[in-house]
Parts: sequence; C-alpha cells; structure tokens
Amino acid sequence: MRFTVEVLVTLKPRLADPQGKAVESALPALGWTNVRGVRVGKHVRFEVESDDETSARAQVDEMAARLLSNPVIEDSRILEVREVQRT
Amino acid sequence: MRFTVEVLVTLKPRLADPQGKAVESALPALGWTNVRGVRVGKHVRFEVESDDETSARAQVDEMAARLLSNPVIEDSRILEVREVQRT
Amino acid sequence: MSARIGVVTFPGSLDDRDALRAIELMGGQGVALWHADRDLRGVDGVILPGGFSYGDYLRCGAIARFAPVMEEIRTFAEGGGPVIGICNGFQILCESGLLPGALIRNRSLRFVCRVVHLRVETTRTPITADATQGEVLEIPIKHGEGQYVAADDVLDRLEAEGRVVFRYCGPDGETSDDHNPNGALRAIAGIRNRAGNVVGLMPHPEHAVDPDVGPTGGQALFASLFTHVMAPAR
Amino acid sequence: MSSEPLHRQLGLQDDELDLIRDTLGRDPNRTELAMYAAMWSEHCSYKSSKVHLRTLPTEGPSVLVGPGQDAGAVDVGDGFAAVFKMESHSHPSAIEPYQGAATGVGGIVRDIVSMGARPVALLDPLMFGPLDEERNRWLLEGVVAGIGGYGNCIGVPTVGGEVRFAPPHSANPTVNVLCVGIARADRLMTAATHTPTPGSLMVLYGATTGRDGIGGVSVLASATIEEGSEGSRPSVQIGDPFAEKLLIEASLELIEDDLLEGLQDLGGAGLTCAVSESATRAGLGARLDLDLVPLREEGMEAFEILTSESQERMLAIVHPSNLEHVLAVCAKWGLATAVVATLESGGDLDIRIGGEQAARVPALSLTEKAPVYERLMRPIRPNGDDPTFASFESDLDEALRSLLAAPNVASKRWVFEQYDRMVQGQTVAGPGSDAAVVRVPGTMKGLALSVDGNGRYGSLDPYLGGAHAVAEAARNVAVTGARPLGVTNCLNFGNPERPEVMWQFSEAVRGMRDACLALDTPVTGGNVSFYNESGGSAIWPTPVVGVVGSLADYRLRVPSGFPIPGLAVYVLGESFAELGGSEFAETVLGMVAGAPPALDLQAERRLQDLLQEAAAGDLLASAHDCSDGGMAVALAESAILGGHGFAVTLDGDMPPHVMLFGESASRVVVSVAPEREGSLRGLAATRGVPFRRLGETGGPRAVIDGMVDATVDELTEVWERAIPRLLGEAS
Ligand SMILES: Nc1ncnc2c1ncn2[C@@H]1O[C@H](COP(=O)(O)OP(=O)(O)O)[C@@H](O)[C@H]1O
Ligand SMILES: [Mg+2]
Repeated sequence: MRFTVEVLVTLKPRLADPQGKAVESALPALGWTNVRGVRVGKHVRFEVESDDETSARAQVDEMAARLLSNPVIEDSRILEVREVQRT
Repeated sequence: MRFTVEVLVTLKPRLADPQGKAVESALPALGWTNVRGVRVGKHVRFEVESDDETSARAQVDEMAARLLSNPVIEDSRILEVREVQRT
Repeated sequence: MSARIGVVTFPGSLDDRDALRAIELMGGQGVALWHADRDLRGVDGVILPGGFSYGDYLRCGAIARFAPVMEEIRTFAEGGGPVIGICNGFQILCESGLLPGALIRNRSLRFVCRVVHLRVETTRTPITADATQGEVLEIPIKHGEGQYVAADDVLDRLEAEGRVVFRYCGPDGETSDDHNPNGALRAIAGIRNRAGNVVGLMPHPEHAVDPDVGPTGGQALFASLFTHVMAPAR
Repeated sequence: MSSEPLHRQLGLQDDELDLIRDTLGRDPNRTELAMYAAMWSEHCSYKSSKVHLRTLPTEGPSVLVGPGQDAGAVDVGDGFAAVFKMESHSHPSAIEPYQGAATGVGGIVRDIVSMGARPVALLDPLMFGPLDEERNRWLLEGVVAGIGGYGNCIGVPTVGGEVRFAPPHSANPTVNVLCVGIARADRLMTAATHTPTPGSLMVLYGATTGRDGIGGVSVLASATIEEGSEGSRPSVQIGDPFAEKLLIEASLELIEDDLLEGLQDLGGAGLTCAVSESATRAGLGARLDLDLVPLREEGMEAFEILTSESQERMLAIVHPSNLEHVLAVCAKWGLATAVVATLESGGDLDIRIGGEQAARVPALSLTEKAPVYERLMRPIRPNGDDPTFASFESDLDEALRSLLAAPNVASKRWVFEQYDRMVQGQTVAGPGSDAAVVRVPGTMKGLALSVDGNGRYGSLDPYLGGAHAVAEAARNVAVTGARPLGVTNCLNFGNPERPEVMWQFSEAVRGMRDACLALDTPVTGGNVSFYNESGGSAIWPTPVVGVVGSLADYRLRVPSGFPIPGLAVYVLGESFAELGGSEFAETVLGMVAGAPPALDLQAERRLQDLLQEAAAGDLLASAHDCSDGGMAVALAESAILGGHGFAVTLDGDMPPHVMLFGESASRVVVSVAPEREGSLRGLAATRGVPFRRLGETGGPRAVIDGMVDATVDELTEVWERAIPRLLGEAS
C-alpha cells in the first residue's frame, strides 16, 4: 500500500527561533502589530510504500527521529498518513 | 479575540525541490528504499489578535502572500485558525 | 616522520583542499579520505572539514553523519584518536552524537564571513595542548548556521568539566554580545568530548596559517595537533 | 488565453516567421517554432546588439579566447589562462530575488567550467532603487542572500563587486555576476582544440529536466515586465548549489582525464541551445532522442524538454571509446547521465520523441544565422545645467560625512560579509580593496579583478559612461600594481526597440571601444541585458565592465589604505573643475545633471603604466583611486581602510567644494615612504604624469587644511554604519 505522509518538525519551545523572530519583527513595518509568538518549522511530505498503516507509521516515526529531525533541538510529529487511492 | 494560526508554505509543485531531493537520495543508504516524492516546506505558527475569525483569516492570507511566501515560487495555505481560550 | 592527518571529503565539502594545504604548509602529511570508504588509511588524526556536505539540506551535517566513513571515525574516536570537526565538521560531529548540542542558524539569519578573536579555554585537547589558557587567537569564521545551542544542564556540565575549548571574544579576550558573531550560547565557538580527543569548532584554523592570505591564529592549533599525535603514547 | 498567433505569443515577429519558413521551405511545427523563439530571442541571439558589439576590439597578444565561446580567456603566464565572463540575471531577480540571483551565479559558473577552468572567484555588481522603499530593501536582502547562498555552497569565493542605488532601478534591479576561472592554457576546451567527428556522443549529465524556466529567455529576459505580469512567473527556477558543486567536480575530473571532445553548459534556451551550439561548433548536425532525457515530470512535450531551463545540467561531447569512463566519473559524483544524441554529418538537428520526428532544422539556422537588426537610434540632448557652477556655502565637514554615508560610497561590509571570500585559500585581497587579488595556485602570480559601472554617468552621457567604466575598472586593477589584460562586460539597458535606448547603447559601446583601444584591454566576452524597464521608464544605461589583470608577484600588491604613519601623501593625475554627474551633486546638491568628467584616455594610460611600474619597484605604500566623492572621499577611505589619519593641503583656483568632491578622472591618491619620494617623482616626471605632494599620513585625525577636520574613528563610524542603518539594523 502507498501512503502520503506529512511530518512536522519544530524547534523545541525553549530554544529561541531566529527565523520566527525575524518574521515577527518585520510585521509591524507592514502594518501588523497584532501578531506574536512566531515560530517557523519544517514540513516534510512524501510517499511511502508499506504493508499497512501501522507499519507505515512506525517507519515514518523512525525516519523522523533519525533523519528528519535532530531530537537535541527539535520535536517532530506525524501530521497525517493517508492511503493513496490507486486509479 | 486571540487566535492561534498555522500556515503552510510549499514550493510550487512544478519547481524542483533540491532539499527534498537530497533527503530522498539519502534515505536508501539508511535502509529506506520505499520513499519517494519528498518535498520540504515551511510551517509557520503564531498568534494573532483580531475581531473575529473571518478578519483573522483575511489578515493571515495577506501576511502569507506578502511576507511568509513569495507567490512567484511558493503556495501558501492556512492549516488552522483556532481561538485561544482565555483562562 | 611527520604526522599523517586525514581529511574527509563528503559530497559538498569545500574546505577539504584548504585543510590538506594547511597540513602540508605546517609540515604534516595530508591524507585525502573519501566519504564512501570504510578505511582511514592508518592516519594519526582526522579532520572533518568545512563546507556544505549534501548541500546542508534538511540540517547541516544531518545526511553526512550516515556516510560509511563515519562508522570508522566513530571507532577511531572511541579508541582515543584525535578527530577535529571544523565548521561543517563540527555540525556533523554534533549530529552524530559524538559531541553534545547543536548548531542552528545565526541569530542574524545571515551567513557571516569575518575574522574573529577566540579565547582558548582549555589546553586539554590535541589542538590546544601547546597553547596557553586564556590566549587569544585570530581566526576567520564563515557560516550561516553556527549558533551553538544546548540545554542549560548540558552547558553547565560542559563548563564544569572544562569542555568549552574556545569562546568568541574581543581582541583583549573579553567576551560580550558585540563579539559574539552568531548568538552562540555562552559565546561558545568550540567544545570537546569528555576524553578530550574529539573537538568541534566553528572557526576555520585551516584559513589561518598562511600569512599571505589571512591571520595566523591557526598555526598554533596545527602545530599542537602534530606534536600530540607524534608523542609516544601517554 | 490570448488570441495572438503562436509565433507572436512566443515572442517572434511576423518577418521572423517568414525567415523560418524560408529556411525550412515549409511551415515550422510547434516544437520548431518554440526552438526558434528561444534561440532568436534577444537574450540568446544578441540580434539588436550584435552590429554594435562587433566594433569592440577583441584581439591582443594576451587573448587566448575571444568573444563567441562560453567565456573569454587571457594568458596570465606560467602556462595558465584566466577564463572569465559576466552575465546578468536581473529579470528573474526582480520577481524572486533569492532564487533569481542564486541561479545567476550557477549559470555563469557553468560557463566557466565548460571552458575547462576551475572557478576561482566571483564578483557581483548590483544596482537597486533607494533603500527607503521597503521593496528595495527586500530585493537587496534577497539578492545578496541568494548570491551568498549559492556561491558559498559551491566553494567559490566572492571577492568583490559593486552596489549602487538609483531611483530608476526601483522596479528593475540590476544583478550581474562575473566569474573567473583558472585553467592550464593548453587544456582549454575551445572549438579549435577539441574537434568531434560524426558518431561522437552527447552526454547530458547533472539534474533532471523539468518544466521550470520554459520561456525564460524569450519571455522573461527579452521583454519588459509590467506590473502583475503573471505570464512571466513560472520562468523562475530554484537553484541547487549542491548539485552544481558535484557538477563542477565531475566536469573538472572529466577534463583532467582528457575524456571530452567538447563541453557545454545548459543555460538560456536549455537543450536547444546546447545541442545547436555544440553542433555548430563541430560543423555537424545531430540526432537527438528526447525519450532518453531524464525527466522530473511526467507528460512533458517535446518543446518543453527542448526549451526547459532546469538548472545544473551540462552536455559533454564524448568519443564512444571514452563513454564508459565518462559514465564512471559521473557516477562517482552521484550524477545522473544519459546519452541523448549522436553527432552526424549534414548539419541538421534531427529530433525524435516517441519514435517520431519532433523537429528537423539546420543547426546553423538557430545559431549563426539568427536575424541581426540595425535598430533605429535617436540621440538624447544633454541637460544644460551644470552643478559645477552652483555655489556652495554649507559646512564642508558635514558634506564629507553625507558623502561617506551615501549608500553608493558607504562601506559595503553588510553585503560582502555574507560572502565566503576565503574558500580555496588564495584570496590575497578580498572585498574592500580597489581590486581583489587572487593567487594562481602553484605560482607567485596574482590575478587582480575589478568591476565598475556608473549608471549616473551613463544617463548623462552614455559614451562617457562606457569609457569611464573601462577606465575605472582598469584603474582599480592598476592601483594594486597589476597589468590589466582583458575586459568582459554586462550592458544593462532598457528596451532596444526604443530609438533613444538604442542610441544610448551604441554610444556606450563606442565609449568602451575607445577606452579598450587606448588601454590595450581587448574585450573577450560579455553579455547584454535589454528590456530593463517598466511603464516606459528604463534603468539608467549601465555598462558594467569587469577587468582581469595580472600581478607578477602577488606579494608586491599595493594596498588601498594608509598602512603606517609618516608617509608622504601624493595625488597622481590632474584635477579640473568638474562636478557634473558627481556623487556630491546628487547627494548634497540634489541634482543629477551636467556632463560627467572628461576622460583623456592617453593620460589614463600613462597613469596606469606608471602605477604598474611604481608597484613593481616597490615605491608605493598604498594607492587608492579617486572615484565617487572625489579627492576628499579617496583620502578619507585611505585613512579608514588603513587606520591612520593624515594632514594635507589642497590648493588650486577652484572653490573648495569642487576641489574636495569633483570627480575628475585618472587620479590616484598614493602614500610613499619618504626615502622613495624622489624615485616616485622622477618616474612620474619621466612618464608624463602630473603629481602633487599633499601632505603626510599619521595621527588620529583626517585634516584637509581649512576645509575638513574630523577623527578617522568618526568617519569610519559614519561610513561603516550607513547601510546597516538604512536597513534598520544599527542604532
Ligand atoms: N556586491 C558586492 N560584493 C562584494 N564586494 C563588494 C560589493 N560591493 C562592493 N564591494 C566591495 O567593496 C569595495 C568598495 O566598492 P566600490 O566603492 O564599488 O569600489 P571602487 O569605488 O573602488 O570601485 C570594493 O572592494 C568592492 O569589491
Ligand atoms: Mg577604486
């Protein structure tokens, strides 16, 4: 079975997020003074071939922990695992 | 009212995604030969103060197009707008 | 006999040739190592050079750490062999877990290429053994993701165990925010493992040995490395 | 969808369609039409500029490769060639600054590699609108990050450049990139040394081919961009510097192992351009099978595969006996390869897809037989005002500070600190000196590199704009002690279909020509960027010139700043009452008017010869040319760069502000050890170069008697902080 997977990788909350801060400080100049707490993360999307959803999830969890994120500074979580319908 | 917002910014599907490609070609060496079509996008999360959800969404759409993405090469979409419950 | 120092080339390594040239200029023997090989060719020490291995995509060093040669390097390091990670090499060592913490985007979000001052914080590493504690060296940096971060308890432990090797400082050795080029926590520019044989640093000593093209703060570090590896086992 | 006939949608004129019909003896099909549209676009064919460019001097004893190849080359001695070329990527950068600039670096680097040279240096002349507009800040930040993002990641140091600001560049920033490479002179990949025969193979290697950049040359770079022009948008590409780095290493290994009969990068007009140019150079045709091209997307049509501008691809011409070895080298560097075509006699490109013929056209008709136009020209009358005669009563100290803080003059550190200037370990002088100096590995030689172009001069007098660009770039090279060897250029102009623009262009070329002849610096290549306008308003006509020079012993390089106290300060060259077109007139008086400074090319030549001779004799402690901001700024910068003050006296029968800030050409501020003053004076007198002793270096202050008195520290502060402050980053 083929699944579409989405994984979200974010900096751990205790770490300052330079990118988020840059966005936040650019907003007022454009007229938005009502935004705060900007955090920028990574969104990874791909297709994985697997026997079933459980095994797909297990594999994606491992990929997320070993390659897609660095657990020292980042959290990762699966946003979605959806079977691709063959046509 | 205060809303938590999540915006997803991704490269337009037609454009090459060098980052996704690099991840994809690294995976087989780690034992995953069952992954393809890796695309890496940006996930932006923040809080916005607004009168109601409709106006919050309208503002976030504009921010996404003007600051968070460049519509020439990227698509952006709101993943979520959720009211923050005051405690 | 001169010290044989291996320099690993990953796809996307850039300062590998510079490191080899610096080794030769300082009187050592440079040995080119290839990421796909499982062979360190009997070298006395290893340098993981600067650059953008695998384009630095995803995270700096995230993909390089899985290269076949890294298994050999891990074994070599566990046996006490000196392993020096410069810039991208430092990032790879952190990603591999050989050193604690991580390097994230510079506070400015911009790449920065500039000559900085570094204060030597410990002489208990192969590259600082011949330096003096508190000595200030001039060495260039060039990186976009050099902000060293780690959890507070990890930082405390590093300090307590004397494992901070270099800090960014001013010309007189004073640390301050103005002299911190990337926002690194506690102005950390380089650290070592517990045993002291694995060192990672963001600045580029290989670009600080030839007075015709830059400062010379790197000379002491190479000289020290050579003495260390040539010394009879301690 | 527009109801225009297809050829016009693709940017071809009606009479161009007729010409295609004549060539083929039939109507072209869609695929063929797309190929002609790409190859006959202004960007690829130089159809408006060719008649003018032909007048440039291109020959000289140092020239190894002149215009017409991917890049030019000059002989730098010891068996080495310097390969160099400049190219613009302004149009893509205007809509996506990071990727536009990044892919601009990628493209010019591949040009250098395809000549068989290792890229060793980048320089990036840039022009933007004023920084008080948010969009211009966004463009500057994006372009600089893009150039750094790509150049840093491929390990080629960026050692110099230019950044200028002017209102007409708001809608249309100018992004040019110059790349320099070094090759063994006997291993250059030129048509003359590498001659493929029928049966040789074309190997496409590097990235896969997708739909990106289709129409890039014909739509994006060869027409004006108007507000919200959706049509141009898909033409921006995403750069992959990592793939480029592998491409460079693989290509250089193929060349080192002598495995190639030809090498061509894929840039504008993609495969169509690479295949037709390679075939033309070999004097052959080719049979190309599009089914063999590795694609990134499904369902691509023939015309898409043929005109895709996917980045990071190269085409190698390989004798069948070397194929296996070539594929092995590419595999080592992890690059995909495909044998896509075979060279054939006959001169036709025979292109197949799905077993059927997709196109059949003579290769020459796409390349050398593309149309050439002599477009209409109409002179623009010069503006009568001349600021030289405006009186000026305000504070001169304050005027100097304004000039040092003017973005054109201020320190560009904010820009160049984002570039790796030291990778490869050969950068003797990086950004911040008049010309960069890069060593030729394994020799004592240095290459001196500079880029210059003053759009304000160009707008007031395009002839002088062109001539000054050459003279200033060469002077910047000469002040380091190097001998200028050759010129490349990037000519940035508006819409060539407007007679005024075409006149400006021809004048600029005429000015460059005269200067190149006088200074003995032949043109080895270049690039033309037209259509830099929107809403009928064009950028300033900006010829940007890059000069490559050679220094026999890099240790004799002369620095720009005053190195120690106690030196004598001289000015070489003559000062005239000229404020027209000056930075002072624009920044302080608020006027862009008058005639730019006159240029006596013979005097310029004598000055530059003197500088080389004086440097070779180790007579100069520092040398810095007078350009933007005139003598006062040149003195102040010499003090700032060296960290030592000075006390000088200027006298003459001009008003003080004209003496301080006039931009008379062919002048250099030098410092000299007292014991060498006599030798320098003697040499200058023999060489017929006017000189004047102004005073001495030393102390913490910059003092121009009766006119300026400030500490070097405060001038440094003003000069260093100006751009960060405009970007809202410094207090
Ligand atoms: N875009 C840039 N990239 C790299 N270096 C730059 C850039 N712009 C300016 N510089 C460097 O800053 C210094 C001053 O530039 P400029 O004022 O144009 O010099 P000059 O007037 O001597 O031609 C030069 O060394 C130049 O190479
Ligand atoms: Mg100059």
